[in-house]
Amino acid sequence: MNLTIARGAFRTAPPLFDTAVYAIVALMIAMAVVGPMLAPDSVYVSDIGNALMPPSAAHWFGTDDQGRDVMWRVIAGSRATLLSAMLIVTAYSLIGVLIATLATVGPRWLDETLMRMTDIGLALPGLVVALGFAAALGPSLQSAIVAKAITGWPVTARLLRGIMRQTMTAQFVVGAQAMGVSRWRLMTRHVLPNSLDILVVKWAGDIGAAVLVLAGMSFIGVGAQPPSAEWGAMIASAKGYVANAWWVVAAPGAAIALAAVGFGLLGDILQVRRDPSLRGRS
Amino acid sequence: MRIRRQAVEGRWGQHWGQWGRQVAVLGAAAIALSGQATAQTKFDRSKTVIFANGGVVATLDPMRTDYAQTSFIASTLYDTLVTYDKGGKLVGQLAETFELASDAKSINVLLRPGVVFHDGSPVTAQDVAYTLDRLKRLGLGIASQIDGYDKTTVHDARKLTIRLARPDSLFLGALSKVYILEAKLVAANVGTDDAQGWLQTHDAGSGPYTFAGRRNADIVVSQFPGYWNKADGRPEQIVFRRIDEGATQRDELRAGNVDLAVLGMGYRDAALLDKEGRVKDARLKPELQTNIIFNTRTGPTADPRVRRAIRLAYDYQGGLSAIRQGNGVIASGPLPATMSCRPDLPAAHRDLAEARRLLAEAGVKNLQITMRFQPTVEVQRLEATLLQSNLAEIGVQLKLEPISFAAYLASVARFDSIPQMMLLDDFAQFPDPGSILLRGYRSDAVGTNRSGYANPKVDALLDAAKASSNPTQRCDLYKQVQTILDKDSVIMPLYTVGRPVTYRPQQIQTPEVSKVVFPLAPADLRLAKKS
Amino acid sequence: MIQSRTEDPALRPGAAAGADDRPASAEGDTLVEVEGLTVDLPHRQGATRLVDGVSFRMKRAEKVALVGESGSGKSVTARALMRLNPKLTVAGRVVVDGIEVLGLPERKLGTVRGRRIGMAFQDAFTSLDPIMPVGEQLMEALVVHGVSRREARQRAVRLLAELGVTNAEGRMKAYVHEFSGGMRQRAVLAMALIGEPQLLIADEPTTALDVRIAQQVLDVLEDVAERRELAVLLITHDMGVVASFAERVLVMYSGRIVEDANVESLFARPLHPYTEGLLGAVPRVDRSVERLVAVPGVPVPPGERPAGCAFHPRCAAATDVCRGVVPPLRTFGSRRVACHHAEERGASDAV
Amino acid sequence: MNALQSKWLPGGVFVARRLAVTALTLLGLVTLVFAMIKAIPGDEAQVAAGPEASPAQVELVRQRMGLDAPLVVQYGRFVGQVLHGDLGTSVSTLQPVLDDVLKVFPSTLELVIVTLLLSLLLAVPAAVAAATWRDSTFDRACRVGAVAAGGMPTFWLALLAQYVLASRWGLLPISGQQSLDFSVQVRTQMPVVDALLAGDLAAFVDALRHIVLPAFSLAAFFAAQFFRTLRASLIAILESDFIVPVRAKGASFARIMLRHALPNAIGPTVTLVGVLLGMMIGSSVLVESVFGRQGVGAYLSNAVEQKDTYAVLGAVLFVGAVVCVSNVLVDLLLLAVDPRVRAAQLHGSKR
Repeated sequence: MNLTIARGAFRTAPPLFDTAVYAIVALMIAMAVVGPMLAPDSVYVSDIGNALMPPSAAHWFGTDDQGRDVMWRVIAGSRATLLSAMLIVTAYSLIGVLIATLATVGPRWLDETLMRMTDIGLALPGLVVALGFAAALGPSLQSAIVAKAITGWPVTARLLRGIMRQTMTAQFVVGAQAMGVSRWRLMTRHVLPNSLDILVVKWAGDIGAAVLVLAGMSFIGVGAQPPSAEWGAMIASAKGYVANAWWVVAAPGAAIALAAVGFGLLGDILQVRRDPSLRGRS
Repeated sequence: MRIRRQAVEGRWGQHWGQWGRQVAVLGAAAIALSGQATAQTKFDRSKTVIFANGGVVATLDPMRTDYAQTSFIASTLYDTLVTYDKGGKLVGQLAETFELASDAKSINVLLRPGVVFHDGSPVTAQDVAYTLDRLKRLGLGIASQIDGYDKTTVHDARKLTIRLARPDSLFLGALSKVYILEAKLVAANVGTDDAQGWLQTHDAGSGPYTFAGRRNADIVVSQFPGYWNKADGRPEQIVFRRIDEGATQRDELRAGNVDLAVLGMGYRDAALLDKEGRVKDARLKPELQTNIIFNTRTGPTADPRVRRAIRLAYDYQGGLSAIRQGNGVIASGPLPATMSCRPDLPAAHRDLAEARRLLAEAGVKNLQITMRFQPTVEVQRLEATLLQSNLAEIGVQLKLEPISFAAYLASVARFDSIPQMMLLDDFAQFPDPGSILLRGYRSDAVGTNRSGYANPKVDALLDAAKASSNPTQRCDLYKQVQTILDKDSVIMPLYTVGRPVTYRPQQIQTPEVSKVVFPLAPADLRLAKKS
Repeated sequence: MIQSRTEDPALRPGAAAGADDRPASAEGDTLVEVEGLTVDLPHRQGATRLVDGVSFRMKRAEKVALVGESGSGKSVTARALMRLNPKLTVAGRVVVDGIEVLGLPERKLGTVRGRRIGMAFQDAFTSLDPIMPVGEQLMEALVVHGVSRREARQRAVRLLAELGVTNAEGRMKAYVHEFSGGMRQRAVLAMALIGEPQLLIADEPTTALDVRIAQQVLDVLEDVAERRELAVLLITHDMGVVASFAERVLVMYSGRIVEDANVESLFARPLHPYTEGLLGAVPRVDRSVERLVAVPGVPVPPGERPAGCAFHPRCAAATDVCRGVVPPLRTFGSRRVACHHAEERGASDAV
Repeated sequence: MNALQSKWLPGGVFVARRLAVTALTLLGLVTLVFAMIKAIPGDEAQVAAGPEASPAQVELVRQRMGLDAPLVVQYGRFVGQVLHGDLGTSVSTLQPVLDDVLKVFPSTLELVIVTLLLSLLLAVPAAVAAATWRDSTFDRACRVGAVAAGGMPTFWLALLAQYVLASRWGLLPISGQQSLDFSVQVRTQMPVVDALLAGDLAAFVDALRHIVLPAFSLAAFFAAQFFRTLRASLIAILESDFIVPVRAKGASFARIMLRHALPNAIGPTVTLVGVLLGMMIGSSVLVESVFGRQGVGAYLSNAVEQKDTYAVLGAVLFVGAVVCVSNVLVDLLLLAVDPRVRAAQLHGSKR
């Protein structure tokens, strides 16, 4: 019974819903690519005079505690946030695939040791590694990315190993083995392709989660540092103003939520596309 | 979001910067109930003061008053021989009379009669000797302030002489930081760690309050009836409650669950609360100055002209009014404006043209410098970013590099690893100019001379001051030192800043600054007069 | 054409299904009466008709086989008797032992399901709950109708033994993956029979089994049906099973009944070309057959039912009228057949 | 070996093997973290001696704390101590780390347990209802809600909840774990549990009111994950082949859901609890800081900042132990639920 973390796609997913999700994801990616170029440099320059101005015609989402336009900062920060999230997920997915492949194809003792390593990875609180890196290399976005990548791979490794072992024993693979196909060729020709498309689905879904984790890390001060406009750092530096300047907290929070929802649902849609029988179930 | 346990470090008390965005929370490891009966006394809320503060109390051992949380509570449980009054003058507390010998190598003390510890036994010269010897043995925490101590000769129950290894005019002032323990009680519980474990959760003091144990996660001290220095309006209980988030402190103050909040509240929150009216900001004026320390030995900042140029770039007025909400004055010289013996030096000002000229004269183009700061301190984050954009205007690219407390300590332990620039909130342990100058700028003071500054002329002046028992002569020497430091731009003082302390006027009178316990001594709090 | 029935006096509240106090049958010996049964599968672009106006009767203790290729709607028709097709819209009139099933509110269906009709499914392995002991699932069929657990356990063990399950008491606690193919099928049969229904619907009970075990199960089925005077509606596509078990045969094609006759006359003289084709595909013991002739073409998916007689594209004797008009089901003596050329094929002298 | 022994022996062997593996995992964990902490720049002795200490004083402290020994010796000594239950002494509080951690860890554990219960309480009924009335407005609303809750950063939700529900409307306490008017004898360092043990109802209610907001902010994300997984498995099970036979027995939908669908569908969700628990403990530090609660997260983050090696290792050991033990419990639960897994795991067939 492999663990398929299915997400909530709508049963007879009206095309409208699918396009909405694609729109959100496209908007996010566009912001990440183009955003920082469009954003004026004033986004990084503190203009103390008009700090914490409420949303107005000039500043649609108001200004933050250093007088910088919140909307443009969200747009400028999108690259830092989304790119790092994608980097994290890609990194730990690759590590996960490598470990899972070795565990499946390799001899029994290799499988056993790798699985013990995965247990350690799962038990290791991501927070500690992030804090350790922050204290070692000084808190920065890079150290947060590396820390999260190191604590992210076990889940993927375990999930993929389960699926790979299952496909290895699936009828058609046993058949191929019967014809004398080597385990390694089997892996590359049959098992890996099947697992890879599961990986792509999980990759999309995980980006949403990675954005959340990155924001959490910045919140406790081990993620991006000033004057970076990374969304988590924005909330962290604005959390004192929930009462009197709600927009400084609301804007990045909404951006994070939108990214998490967008990519999360993209994962679901890809999942349903991959395995139509899941339509409406996930 | 983490309240880091801030050490009340004197010379470069940067941790004292207000806590703001990132406040490191120390887990409540500190005070174990360990069988001690909780004070189940029913509360009379009207006679109780609830003191909210960030960070957790690691220990009650008065030796560790180098940590703010310990310093707040220990100052209510213990007394010192001498202390500083509101005007910054040294007065006796347990000591009735005290006098520094002419060679500044010994101090004669006569104890005040009729003073008792919390268990009723009298305070004797033997207790003072035991306390000082224990500090020397352990060499931890506040011991660094009295590293010149040799031994104590006890003449009788009330007369004693403290002898120093070498002349040190600063020692008398440093005694204001040494809380006296009850020798008999501590010796009985010495255990293997010189009673550090026992003192963590017990009090052996003679102070105005006794330790009444923990109530849930908070620490309670209740009034000591037998205290020698009677004063009316003292609250019956003070409850020390840990709240790390400034926003949470603000909400609890508004809701009346807390009577005053000291660390954790940002300048902006305090100013807004004050405007609202129900909760006021006491705007205390401690000996606190925001400085940027240059590395005067290596790298581009070794050139005084570069240092001077950088000093001329910062938007002092903008920073003070917008970031510190105007709570302070622009700096004029290395020492905070509230201290004595200060020469009149020009206030820091901005002059971009002069700055660019100096850079050109120093032959420096598109200079890149790294400045370290404490991410856990919100105002420092804002000031660092402001300086970054100011320096960009004169073609200097400032790279901001956050650093953790432990890493910073390690980097200043050796001259070669001192950062190019470091943004700090400097705090004087006690109001004697020597407490900053002697330890901070003597060329051989490794570990405390954070700029690596070496100037034989300054060394000579400082040695003379340290050995002189004549206050006016010392003052003149200190003034000469400050003039040289300012001309040489060893550090870049920004402003002498106040400390926001928000309180409920309905419950307590306006808190006043303390010269010894930063920024205020809970024992000085008085209940509001019920009309 | 659902007749809305007010509370029918014959309906007895779900009294305990004791064997003796079996309610007197309402209309003589007719147990099941189906008229104009129509079942549609709704989807976004409208609905597909799976069963198109089926009508037939079953007498008590009668053994009827319902045959047809897969997709002919035989299983859907059978399930309609117990309203077991949640996602489909069902119309027409279905009366079981005097109870009008289609109009019954969901709550009252308990009086039919498990008590008057029991159903055994094709693949025993997937039709049993994998994580609940088989005995528990057997008892559930009774507990649901108010029988005490103790009595349910005894009857379950007795029934398992009766159906030939060795060490029945021990097997009660076992799980479905611990049962062999034959034993599983017996368990599914037991589950259908434990409520002592009057009609057993067996949905292709032998298809998933190899021949030897299939014959064993059929023998067991025959004994039980005999002993309990049980009416059986056997759904199959295997004419061999029909020959050895059924008394009467209903042949379905693309959602319609095309022929209804007793088994001897059907095998002797199949009137409908499709039935003839089906019989042609079966090796015969009673005569030598040079070549087995499979029915040409492919079964018609429900969505693309041709006009007129649905079988005409595959029917050698098809004429214009077959292609245009849907042949009604006409009665010739005790037989019924839905073919325009029935008379030419000897229907007139049927008995 | 009598029946009882033979029944439990495989289970016992399984648990023993799993606990041995857990011990190995924890040892690996401690080694990894020890190496990491030692790699961090900064000098522990300096921190212990205090920032103003002279180099001589720092050296004195270094010797006393044995920090001058080579790393391998320090590590060996540490592992030796751990086996005797001594987690070393904290640099900042000079107390044994075990006592410090035992003071802060229980309140995080309590928060995590309450959060787990709250998220399951929210997720399970909603998933059952959503699977029952599939594609109803309720189902769609739940799914949109789950997607939104799953997307919201925990600390952001905590800040908003605290501001709106506690500060502005005053419905719930703003921060802390127990209001001052109550003081209960501390037995487990868990405010709610202590109040219960002391039998002081008012204090118990007060402690509960203090835990509602933090638990709610933390639970939202996890409830969303549990809801989606459970709903998907429920729908998959409801469409599987053994459900129709149960309906054929006349079982009501409620019985089908509770006795058949849920037990079969709960597997993946239980596994998810094991996987997400580590993350739940991790993100509890965010909530604890906003609501000013004691917790191991805060203790950990400060210990790392202070480079208090043994405090970090002690806290990590506790968190790691809880995650590993909970994974063993999850596996045991899966064994209990699914006989097929039991058969594979216990009787040593190739895993």
